[in-house]
Amino acid sequence: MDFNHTGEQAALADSVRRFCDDNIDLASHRRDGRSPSDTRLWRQIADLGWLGAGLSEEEGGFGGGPVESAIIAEAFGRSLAVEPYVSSAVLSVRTLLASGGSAASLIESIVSGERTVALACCEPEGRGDPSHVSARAERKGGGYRLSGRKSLVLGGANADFHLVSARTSGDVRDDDGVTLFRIERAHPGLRRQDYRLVDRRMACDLWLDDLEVGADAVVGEPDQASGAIREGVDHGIAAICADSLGAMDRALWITRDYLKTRKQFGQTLSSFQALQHRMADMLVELELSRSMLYAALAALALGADKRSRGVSAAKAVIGKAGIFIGQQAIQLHGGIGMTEEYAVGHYYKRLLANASLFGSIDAHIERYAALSGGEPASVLF
Amino acid sequence: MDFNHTGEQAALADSVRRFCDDNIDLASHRRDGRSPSDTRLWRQIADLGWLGAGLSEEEGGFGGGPVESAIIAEAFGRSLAVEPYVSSAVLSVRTLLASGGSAASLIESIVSGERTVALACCEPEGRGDPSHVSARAERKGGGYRLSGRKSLVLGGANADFHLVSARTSGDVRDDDGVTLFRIERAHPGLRRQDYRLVDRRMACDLWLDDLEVGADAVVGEPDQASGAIREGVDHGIAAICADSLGAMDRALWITRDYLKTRKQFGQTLSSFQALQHRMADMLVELELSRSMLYAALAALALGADKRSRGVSAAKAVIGKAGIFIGQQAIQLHGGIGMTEEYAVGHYYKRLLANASLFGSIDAHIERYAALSGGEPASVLF
Amino acid sequence: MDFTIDPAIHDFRRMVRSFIQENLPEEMRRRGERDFDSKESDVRGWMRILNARGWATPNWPEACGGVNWSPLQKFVFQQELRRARAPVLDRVGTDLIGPVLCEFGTDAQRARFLPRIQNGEDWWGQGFSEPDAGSDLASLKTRADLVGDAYVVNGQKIWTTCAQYAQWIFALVRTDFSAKPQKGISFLLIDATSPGVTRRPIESIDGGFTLNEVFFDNVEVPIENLVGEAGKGWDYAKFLLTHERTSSAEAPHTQRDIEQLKLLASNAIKGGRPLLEDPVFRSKVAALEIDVIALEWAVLRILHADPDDPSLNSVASILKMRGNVQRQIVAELAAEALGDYGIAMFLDPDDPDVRAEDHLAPPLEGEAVGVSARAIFRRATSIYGGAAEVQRNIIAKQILGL
Amino acid sequence: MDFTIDPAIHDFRRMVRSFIQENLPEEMRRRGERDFDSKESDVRGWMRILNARGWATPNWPEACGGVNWSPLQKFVFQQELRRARAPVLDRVGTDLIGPVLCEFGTDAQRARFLPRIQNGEDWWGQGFSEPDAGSDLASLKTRADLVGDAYVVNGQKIWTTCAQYAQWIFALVRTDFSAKPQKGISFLLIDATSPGVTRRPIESIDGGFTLNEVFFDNVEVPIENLVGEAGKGWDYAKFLLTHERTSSAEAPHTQRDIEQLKLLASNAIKGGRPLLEDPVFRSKVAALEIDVIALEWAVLRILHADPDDPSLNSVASILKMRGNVQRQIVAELAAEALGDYGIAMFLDPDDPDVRAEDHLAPPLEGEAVGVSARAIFRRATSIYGGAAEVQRNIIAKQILGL
Repeated sequence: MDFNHTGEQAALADSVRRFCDDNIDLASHRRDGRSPSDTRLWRQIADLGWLGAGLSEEEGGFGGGPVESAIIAEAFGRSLAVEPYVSSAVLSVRTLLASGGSAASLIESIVSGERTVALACCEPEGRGDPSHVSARAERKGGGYRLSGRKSLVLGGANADFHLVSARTSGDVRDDDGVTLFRIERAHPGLRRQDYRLVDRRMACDLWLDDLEVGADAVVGEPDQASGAIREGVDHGIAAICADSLGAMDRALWITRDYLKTRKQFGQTLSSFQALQHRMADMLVELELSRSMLYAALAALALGADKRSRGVSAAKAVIGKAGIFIGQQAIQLHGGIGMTEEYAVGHYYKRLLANASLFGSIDAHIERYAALSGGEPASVLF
Repeated sequence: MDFNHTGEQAALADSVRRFCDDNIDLASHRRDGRSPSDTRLWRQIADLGWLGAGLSEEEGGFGGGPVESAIIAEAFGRSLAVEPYVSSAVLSVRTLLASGGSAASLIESIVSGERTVALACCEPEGRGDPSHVSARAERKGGGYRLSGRKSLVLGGANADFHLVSARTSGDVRDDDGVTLFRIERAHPGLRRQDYRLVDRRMACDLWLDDLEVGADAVVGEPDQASGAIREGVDHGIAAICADSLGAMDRALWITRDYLKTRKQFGQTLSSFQALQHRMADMLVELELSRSMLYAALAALALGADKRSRGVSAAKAVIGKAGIFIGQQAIQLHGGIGMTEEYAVGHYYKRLLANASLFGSIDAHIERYAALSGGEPASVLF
Repeated sequence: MDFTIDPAIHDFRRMVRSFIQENLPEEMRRRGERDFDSKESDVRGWMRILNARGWATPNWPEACGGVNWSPLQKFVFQQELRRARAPVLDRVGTDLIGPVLCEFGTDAQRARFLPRIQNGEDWWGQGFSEPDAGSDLASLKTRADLVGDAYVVNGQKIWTTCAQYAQWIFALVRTDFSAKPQKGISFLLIDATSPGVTRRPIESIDGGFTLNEVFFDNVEVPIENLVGEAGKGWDYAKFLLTHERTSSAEAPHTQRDIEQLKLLASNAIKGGRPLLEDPVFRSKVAALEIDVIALEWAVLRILHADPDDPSLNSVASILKMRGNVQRQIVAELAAEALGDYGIAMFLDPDDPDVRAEDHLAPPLEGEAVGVSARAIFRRATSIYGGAAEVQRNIIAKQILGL
Repeated sequence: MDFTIDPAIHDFRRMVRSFIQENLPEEMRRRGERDFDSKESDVRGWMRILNARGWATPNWPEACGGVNWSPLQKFVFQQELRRARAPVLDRVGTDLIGPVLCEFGTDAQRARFLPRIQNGEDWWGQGFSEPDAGSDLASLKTRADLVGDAYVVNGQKIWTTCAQYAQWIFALVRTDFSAKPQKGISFLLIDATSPGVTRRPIESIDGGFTLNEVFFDNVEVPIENLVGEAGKGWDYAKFLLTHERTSSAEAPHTQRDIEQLKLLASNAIKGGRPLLEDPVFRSKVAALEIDVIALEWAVLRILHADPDDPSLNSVASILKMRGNVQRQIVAELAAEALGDYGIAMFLDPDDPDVRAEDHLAPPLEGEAVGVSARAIFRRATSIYGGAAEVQRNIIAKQILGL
């Protein structure tokens, strides 16, 4: 166990952060709200090797793992980048890796940045839980006919293709019977409605209007995709937590700096003890969140249930902390914090969106409780 | 609707408060922990007419109602009185009144202070909810044989007799089938274990060891006691809320005074903004609690469901506020607040006990939700 | 003390309710469901309708056009307006400047301005805050120099709600730089269309444009538009801020929001059941409902108290603080109830300031449409009108004597 | 960064666990279940047993009798002690004065005192706080005047935990009244049985007597009992306070309390089902569990950091603040789990200071016995060792630079 960056990790953290400082600002983020995946930026990100930085060499990457993904996601969160790193390079890639078989062949084009992909695993009634699958895929000829609807496909508005979960057998919440399909953006019968999240990242809903695909569209084993999706989403959630950590860290220090300069009632705001204590509470939340992220990264290496427990714990703690820090950052700024021109409100919205993605705080507390049972309240056992 | 005391109410509030100031202090409360119903004091309280002050003349009292009961309970809470006013003169008397029939004849001796009575309506698995009745009363000859256990009988350690709920038919949580029995303190087969609550008020558990009573022990109608008990307990809860209000008000102002005198780091504590703001938050809780008490008193006059809704709302709001104020009162005092010799910790314990009596905060939120359904979030409709 | 609720109040409620049902245009009601700020033309139109019935400003003194209702009736009237999702009236006119003019205005000012407020003809903007004077109004810098029989105003105001629609702005301005900070301030009524007035809407993080900057560049204001005496503006401002002591609690508004929340949570499905039946979510909703009842009765206490009791001023801080928190929570729970769509952005299609290319909406309709934007904008409630921290200062000082 | 949990830690845990199982006397374990402070004789006896195995003070530097364990091993050792409900060691000796003497004591002091701490022979009391110097230690008044080769100590200390059982007390005393407040303070080791030392247990609101007042009336302390240099007591005290940076989080203790909470909530019945299956209660328990995991990893972060990194000192405040809150919540939830009996008082039958007539117990046994008293006493955790407000000051100043 080692809590310090290796030399490579430090260099990665440094270069991603510098890249974001140089290339991403609030204005570009606003301007690009409509097409978040700026092709030039995305090309650069891929060329720098970051899309494969979170994968080992056997996995098709450059010798890293979840720690490296977290480093990148944190830097992107810190700079409010809207590039689809988490959706394409973590959520989707990790789902593909866990699917085994031919799925690996898709990874190369994603890691190279040639293609982007989005994981369409949620439905409105699932409320962020991908194990709720009511979209259906019926055998038709040698292939399948898909019908149903997927919601909040992160990065889906600009993805070249989608990984869509649909039920080939079983009931809505059965573990067995879920199959993953690769569907191209322009596939006939795939209807898309693009929208923005509150923080200007793009998402979409998909309607599968009796869409027909061949058997080669199946990713991994038919009927057996649940475990792979769960694993991919757990990795994705850990990356989202890292993204939140970057955002809350930055929101906190922006606020600190503001308090030190802004005057009211003839004093700088930083001299008011009530505000100092609020900031201290924010810092406690931040540090506990960072610790929790590390626990989640440790849990990713454990068996499925322990992994999901650790990830849900992190999603809940960091979700709650992020909303608290974001709200207090606005409050401590006063009116300026509510304006679109100023950064701090955008951090709040990023944190709000992250807290809700793939299940609310309460939903993850509930999942944690369901998985923990008589287990000790520790990741170490 | 009138939020000001009438002349009589003001006089009552004033005289109860003066009486408590003159007769009750922390030392007496400690000394009397073992026998809270000091006979001399209780005699005086009865002679002053306060045991009937909360009843109309038709009800056997002196022209008052729940407002007058609340005035007395608030003053008792403010002075940490351990006298069994709420248990005997509100909980029990209101249950008797609601029971109708011959029950009224018992009220005279209670109002005169000649006898004290305790309502034994709770059981361990009911967790404060009197609608859980598993103790059984079986017909035997012309009378009944009772078996089972009752828990946390407030004022039960010193009561001359008990009103005990037992099931004459039906299942544990059925509304029908509950009968109320009057059982004398020394009745054969009635076993008692006395104990103190955290705040030194006395309570007891009762075991009904195949205890036999005649048919004349039945209070009100056989099988039909649920409604009366519920009504009595709702009145009792409102009085407990008033008791809490007195306690939290006093705890807050003691703390305010302490902050104004105590120095640390060369300044009086009252000059620290973080402590000022904490006290402001306490005051907000206090004022909302007082408002909520009035809402509950208004609700007592409404139909059963609306009454219980309003009372549960008050129990939840005031329970939570009381614990917050009590805890912060200790915290703002520092070490001295944790000592038995100092008053503020006793207020916390009083508030803690009150918050739990007849159901936890969450239990009352749950009852409120169950009763509210599609109703508006207002007592006024 | 007597907390009996007079049953006649139910008749009053029914009367108000049926008036609204019969007179509120369906279009307005539908827009009212969506949680965006009410459309300007709807507010003006609805005020006209209410005014025709004599109900535009029931809280004003009767001599100024108020209604002789009991405090409870006035509260129930507000509840019914909110329940019906009627357009939210121009509060700056009805709750802020109106009462000030009733109390301190000249007969001429009252005759000129009050009827036009009641009839929705004049909207007002409030010019208190400045870039360097947010909660700290005593340090404001906008100046008004008396030149002949007119003040010449120079400076900048900020956070002026709906200034873009206003015909008039009332502003605190510094008329005497030699006096103590709070003594040299005067209260002016400024024609928003005067030369030299520039209004710039500020985009807020919910994508809306209700907030504004207002710049004054040598704006001439005739001396008859001074309220009361020069140098006493601070007193009038305090009167104004405390006069809204119960309305800032917004209890009826939160009660209406809870109804909507329960509707959304009944329609949302979680694990095959309505979300409202999920014990944890239901418990959060009920805890909020309960808290709002406490606030409702806190408001009733104040409404029934002697309005001249000075101790009530600081009580306004209590109501505002708690009311703000409740409004934030109810909006956040509504967003949570929407699940995935609680973090999807939907901008107000009726807001003329929203850029057309920004309208890119998730698949939502009806009640759910404005929910996420509202949840975000509500963060402002604990900032505007005196931030929560300032309210705590007031409570600590004025009530607790700390 | 590498968060892989070395599987060898599981073997270590098993080894520790079986040692405890085989060596913890059943009587001690049973008393440990009850949540009262560990009985003095149990603590001494258990320290002797651990000391025989060489495990009495694993956190000390090896040269002083520590154990060459990894940070993770030390943490797991604490977890296992708590899980097994072993007596809670005399923290004042092992975590506070021990490390100070290792670092700043003379060889003679180390040789004289450390082995007796390890073997449970000497208990220590901490004499820092005074009636007028709670969180504000710089204003302490107890004085020590050097007369010949002894200090003569006069003054009063308060909140001294378990002073009634202590053989020794270490105290901050003022030796120089001319220096700046923090400069004139020295750190003395005082024989608690010396003439002139009076100890008075203070009853706390849980009915326990762990806190004490200690009075010094012309107490002679030989000069060889001065730690380090005169006038540097403040530095040693700071070292001491920050040295407990991870232990004050008490994560292993809270983890054990959660296990007990879940046991109690499984046995409690609500509506015919175990309370632990009630969604609202379960959610509160799970939220706490999760929060403790975050704290556990915050502790691991610090344990793995360079111990000389000065930035870690202020991090101790973070761990303490959150740890205190968790300890309070877990105790309150346990009381809530008991239902009616969560507000019934049960006093420690083994506490010799409790008056016999006060033992009047509700019908409880086993795990449930000490729960209500513990919930009440835990309010002190956010006061002692530097109140939460002082911790926030430290964080604001030292980490945030405010």
